[in-house]
Amino acid sequence: MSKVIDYASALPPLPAPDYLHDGTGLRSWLLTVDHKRIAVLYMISLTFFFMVGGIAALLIRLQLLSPNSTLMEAETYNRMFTTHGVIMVFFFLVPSIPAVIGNFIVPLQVGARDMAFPRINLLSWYLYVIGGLITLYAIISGGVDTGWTFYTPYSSLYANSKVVPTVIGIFISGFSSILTGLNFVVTIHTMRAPGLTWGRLPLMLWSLYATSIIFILGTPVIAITLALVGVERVFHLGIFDPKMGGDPVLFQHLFWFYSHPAVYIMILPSMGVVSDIIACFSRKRIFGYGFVAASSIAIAVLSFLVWGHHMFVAGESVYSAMIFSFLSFFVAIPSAIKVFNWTATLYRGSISFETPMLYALGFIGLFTMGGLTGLMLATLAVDVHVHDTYFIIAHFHYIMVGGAVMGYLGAIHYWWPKITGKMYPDIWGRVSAFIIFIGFNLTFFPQFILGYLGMPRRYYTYPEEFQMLNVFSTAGASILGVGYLMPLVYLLWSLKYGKPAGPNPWGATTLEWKVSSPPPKHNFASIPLVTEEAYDYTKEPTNAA
Amino acid sequence: MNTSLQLIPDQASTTAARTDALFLFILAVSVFFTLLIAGLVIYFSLRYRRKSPDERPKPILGSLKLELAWTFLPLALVMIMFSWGAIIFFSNSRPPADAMEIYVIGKQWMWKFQHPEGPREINTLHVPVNRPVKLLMTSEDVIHDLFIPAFRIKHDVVPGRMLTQWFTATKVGEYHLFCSQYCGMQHANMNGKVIVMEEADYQKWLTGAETGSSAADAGEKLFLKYGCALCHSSRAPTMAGLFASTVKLADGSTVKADESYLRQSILQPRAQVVAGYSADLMPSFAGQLSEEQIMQLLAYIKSQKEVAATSQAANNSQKEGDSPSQAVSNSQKEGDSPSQAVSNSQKEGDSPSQAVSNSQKEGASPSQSVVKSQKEVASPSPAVSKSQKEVAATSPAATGNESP
Amino acid sequence: MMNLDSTAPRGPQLPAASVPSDLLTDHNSTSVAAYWLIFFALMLLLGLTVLAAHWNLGALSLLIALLIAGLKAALVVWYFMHVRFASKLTRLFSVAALAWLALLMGLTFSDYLSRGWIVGTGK
Amino acid sequence: MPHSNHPTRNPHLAEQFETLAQQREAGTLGMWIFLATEVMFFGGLFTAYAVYRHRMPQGFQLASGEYLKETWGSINTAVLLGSSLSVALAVHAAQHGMRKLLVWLLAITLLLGGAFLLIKAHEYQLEYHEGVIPTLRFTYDGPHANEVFVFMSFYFTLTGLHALHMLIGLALWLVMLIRAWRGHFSAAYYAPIEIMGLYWHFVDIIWIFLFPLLYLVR
Ligand code: HEA
Ligand code: HEA
Ligand code: HEC
Ligand code: CUA
Ligand SMILES: [Cu+2]
Repeated sequence: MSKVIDYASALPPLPAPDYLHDGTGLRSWLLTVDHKRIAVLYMISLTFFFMVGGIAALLIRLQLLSPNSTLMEAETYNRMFTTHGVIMVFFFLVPSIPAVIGNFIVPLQVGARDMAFPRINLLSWYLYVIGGLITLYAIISGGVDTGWTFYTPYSSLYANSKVVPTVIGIFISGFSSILTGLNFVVTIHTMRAPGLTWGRLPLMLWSLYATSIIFILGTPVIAITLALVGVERVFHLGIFDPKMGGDPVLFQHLFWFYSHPAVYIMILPSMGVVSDIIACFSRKRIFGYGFVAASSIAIAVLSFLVWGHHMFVAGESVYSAMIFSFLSFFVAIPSAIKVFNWTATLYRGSISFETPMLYALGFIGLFTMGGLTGLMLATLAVDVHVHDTYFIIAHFHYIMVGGAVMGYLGAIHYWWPKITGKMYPDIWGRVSAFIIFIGFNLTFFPQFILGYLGMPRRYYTYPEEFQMLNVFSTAGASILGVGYLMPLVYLLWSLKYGKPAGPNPWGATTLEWKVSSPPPKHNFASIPLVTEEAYDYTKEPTNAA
Repeated sequence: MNTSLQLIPDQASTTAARTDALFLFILAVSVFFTLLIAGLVIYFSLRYRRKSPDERPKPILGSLKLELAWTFLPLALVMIMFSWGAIIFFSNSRPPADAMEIYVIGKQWMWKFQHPEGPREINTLHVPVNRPVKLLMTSEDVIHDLFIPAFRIKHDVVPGRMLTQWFTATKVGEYHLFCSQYCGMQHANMNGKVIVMEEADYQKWLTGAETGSSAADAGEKLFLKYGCALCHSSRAPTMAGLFASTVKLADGSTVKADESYLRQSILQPRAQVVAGYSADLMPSFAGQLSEEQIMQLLAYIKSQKEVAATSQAANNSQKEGDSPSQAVSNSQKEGDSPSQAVSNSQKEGDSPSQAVSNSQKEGASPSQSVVKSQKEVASPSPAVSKSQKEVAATSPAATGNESP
Repeated sequence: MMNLDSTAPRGPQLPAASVPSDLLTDHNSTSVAAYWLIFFALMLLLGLTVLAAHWNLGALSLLIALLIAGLKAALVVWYFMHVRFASKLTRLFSVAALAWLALLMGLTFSDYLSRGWIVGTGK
Repeated sequence: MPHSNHPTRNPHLAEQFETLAQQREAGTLGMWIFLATEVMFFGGLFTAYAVYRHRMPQGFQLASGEYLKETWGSINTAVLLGSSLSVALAVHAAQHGMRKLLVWLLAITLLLGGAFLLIKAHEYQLEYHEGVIPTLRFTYDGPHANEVFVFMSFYFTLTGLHALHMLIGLALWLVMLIRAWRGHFSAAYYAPIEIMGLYWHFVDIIWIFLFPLLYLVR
């Protein structure tokens, strides 16, 4: 056991430079193994991919402005929503919070100097970027038109587009997910600071742990499944080819075995963020901490039991459909538990409304709506009607954009002072949160009605009676676009002009706020000793700055 | 269909109202919880907003009672949703025995309907009101999905399988019909309408509807176009009386000339060579003919024989299920060059069958009785009788798709 | 949950030895002879599985083949991979994957095995 | 870097860890988690295989009986089990700091692994001549031709993926061999050997299942 030098008790200023200034130049970034720098690399690349996906979304909405729009041909439109779905899911939302925020704060919150495997961490960023570039290449050099779901035999035999490079890209980025999950699990298990028992873990870590379980056990299945599609296209294995006696529905089983749990990959981290933010801005311990923590694990496990609810009318057997419907309702319960506990946390709190809190509150409302419409989809007879209509589109955008993206933005705003050491202008944050909320609802609420009226998804042209609602939706999307651009502007602005944040601008209790902002290279000069329960807000705020 | 803003689509089938009732129930529960949560969040936010920067509220650890309440109350509610939904779904999964049967083929990018009485339609489906209608659906290429919003029904149409859905229309009118499973370029245009008619009008329509040229006629054209006739009038065996006969092969064995044999003869001529003929004269047509064209050629070849053999034909094709079709090289070729440009747009005259057979156990499937009943209705007028024969001869192949 | 965790709480000044010893795979005492023994058992099972395959058992043969393979795998995992000395956590992960695979297969087969139960619908 | 230059700090201890035990535990746990992902990776294929075996029993039986070389398969299983033994012994040798023995055992492992791949290649070659390699050379058109085709597809996908894992394993063993040769390992530090061993045994286990599932379909 080496002797620990306690820099924290040494005289200020700290001798160690913060991680942003410890080495400059491209090399020091591209070859870094510091989890914080890797997080920043992720943040930049994810923002880029979000832009690409968002521009595709805007083009989709523009096309749908009128029923017989000539903006895009059928082929172009099909490539557009595939690009949108693939980029948003695999290259933005799945990695979003884990890779950016998780990479940044997991070691800080467990009280460690880095991840358990820093080099693997860097490798996972490279895998992500390589996968993303290959997919971008596919999109630019001809595009993919299978939808993000790659259903066979269309994708394996009929599609006349760049399916193979796309699946290779997703395959590679899948390993990035796996390695990130692996790193989190090992780090959380073996590197917690002394005294930081499971019962004291911030809820963010619980949900990242749950997310990692899905990364580890689900991602390999999508990898092999998409690999099979690629191999089938190139070598023709016959596995998904009905002419060879193959069963195209098998693909759907394998696809959703990952892709349903994947939707919880997208939402669980946001739930963790919301838990941390709500506790911080109401200065209260999360109500029912144990239940909120356990429900994360419950969601992760149950999420693997329900994938067949995407296939109720796909030709799976009636009995199987009933089993999957039944199980689907159980996964709603832990989500409900979380929502109720967050609400109860506000009770008798001391609530303030800085930007992160606005996102967290917005999350609660929109996630609830998205989740409750999920119940309608899990109900067999209703799903028969709304399957593959805009009702589905509305359901998942409510959860993924209204929920997960809100959570991501909330997290960015919450940890921005820690990551950069600078404060952004809070008023602009509030305004943009408000605009996003309005734009979002205007975009996606009409789609519930459209869907129930029967407008199928993936249509570049549609019957005229659906136009009015589509116009609302497109109008909303423009507002939403503006809302998303604003943070980009004022956050970048704050890098240069923002006020120094100090170690703990929000008066939060988790460990990352106990080091300076931005944190020094190896986080803690000496490994901290944790003696407090989680979210102990009874003490005086600690931000001296 | 009205163009003003509607919130709920027409209710034009027996299940529509039932589905909507369930939907409204869940909607009510959802609205309640949304308002409850939103209301509480807003109320607490106002009531407990921070009044001074050094407020330190007392921590509340939790409450087991509350936790149990908001675990089990929602659980009870969702169990109601599940049971209600499952009941409707289950009863909708079982078509009434007396349902009228219509064959549906989805292909990129059109719907083809084949009425039992003969008429074929494309992208438009005429049905009588108040009579249960069962759709027997298969696809020629990729997965499609037949969706009729006004009836609240929808089901995927999967190649290689014969799947069903049914409805009883309750309101005369015209309704949308959509393909709602993404199926390639013109997915958005793979739609049409359902026309629900009074029974009498429907009967009138049936007799008046044009039945189009038959598959056999189309097959004859192909037989000429692809040069089959060149050889098969001199250097190669004749087609007359070939179907259902027993063929002697070069290796001394014999084989029954059923559909899969014919199919293989076209796609892999070297697999089974007719005794007395050159083994490598006939080229393989694998990859050159679409499934549909092969079907038409088969229909043509089958038609080259005495009408008396029709009933035997039906039996024969029934047996087809016993020997799984062996189109290896065919689909292999197709796989090498994935292309969706199989746009052979025969607008009419093709038969609904698509021999994608797996092992159908004889007699185990209801399709046989379907065939029989179709034959029984036969020949009210000479105009339709031709196509009826064809339905009788080909539909078993179409119904024999479902793998166990 | 808490007892799954092997290291925390770990005091900063605690010596390494305070880590529960069953974590450390080098505290095992598998002898060279034992490894050989396992190897021979594995070879025996290999012979057995080939033998069983030639013995016409119909549907049972798959079950027997899988049972023998499972036994072989268990021997490798338990002795060669030292799971018998491993922490509870490691054991948990070594079975978790199997449990998940069972989920994948089980629920997939809930579809395939019940297809066609409703006669005449193809579903 | 507050620690790396500290005189008492073990050179094998990475900066982020406090103790060697912690580091080692993290490594082992990491490898087990990785193996769990591998189980699911192959698991997707095994599931597909199971579905098709259920749908096409005759074709699978026929293809397995006719075209897979049971004898070579058995020999290969034995070879691979042998390499597992040599790895187990190598880990044992490493634990006890027996450098020479370790080098020898790793060499044997490499040999056995190489032999496995050679035999596999030989089988592939035979199958090529028999014309049962889907798409590349498939001439079989007897009964159940489609099903034989699909079975052979599974056979090549599964064994191919397994062979790929073997190749990766052998490359890593080579690195270990060189490191062992240079005396990088000692009774106090041999975690890489141990962790590689886990990987190798896992690849062996996959084969233990592949063998009856592919070669012995009855
Ligand atoms: C982050 C993403 C995310 C999340 C978290 C969810 C969550 C849920 N989803 Fe969703 N879903 C998607 C993303 C997501 N979904 C996507 C992308 C698709 C379409 C894929 C495609 O086809 O392209 C989809 C499709 C989809 C379908 C298939 C529809 C179809 O194609 O026909 C179904 C069916 O059951 C479903 C159900 C559910 C359920 C029951 C939940 C539950 O987990 C929701 C639980 C939450 C709540 C219930 C709200 C909170 C609770 C309360 C406020 C208390 C009151 C509660 C009760 C009364 C129970 N989803
Ligand atoms: C993770 C998730 C995610 C996110 C964040 C979004 C975000 C959005 N989505 Fe998307 N969506 C999906 C996941 C997501 N979507 C998926 C999985 C599908 C299914 C695909 C399929 O069927 O296969 C889908 C499908 C889908 C459809 C249905 C297409 C169809 O079926 O035909 C529509 C239609 O309105 C839509 C709209 C939108 C809109 C308006 C947004 C908005 O929220 C986007 C807002 C963002 C911006 C507007 C970008 C802001 C940036 C700029 C404006 C930058 C401009 C900058 C420069 C020029 C430098 N989405
Ligand atoms: C170049 C000559 C040639 C052409 C062109 C040709 N065939 Fe043939 N066909 C033969 C010969 C020779 C045989 C008999 C040997 C054999 O079975 O391969 C045969 C056999 C057949 C048989 C099996 C007949 C039996 O008695 O069992 C069928 C069916 C058939 N052909 C259909 C077709 C069709 C349909 C086409 C066009 C799409 C076609 N052939 C084009 C030469 C030809
Ligand atoms: Cu056919 Cu969509
Ligand atoms: Cu789902």
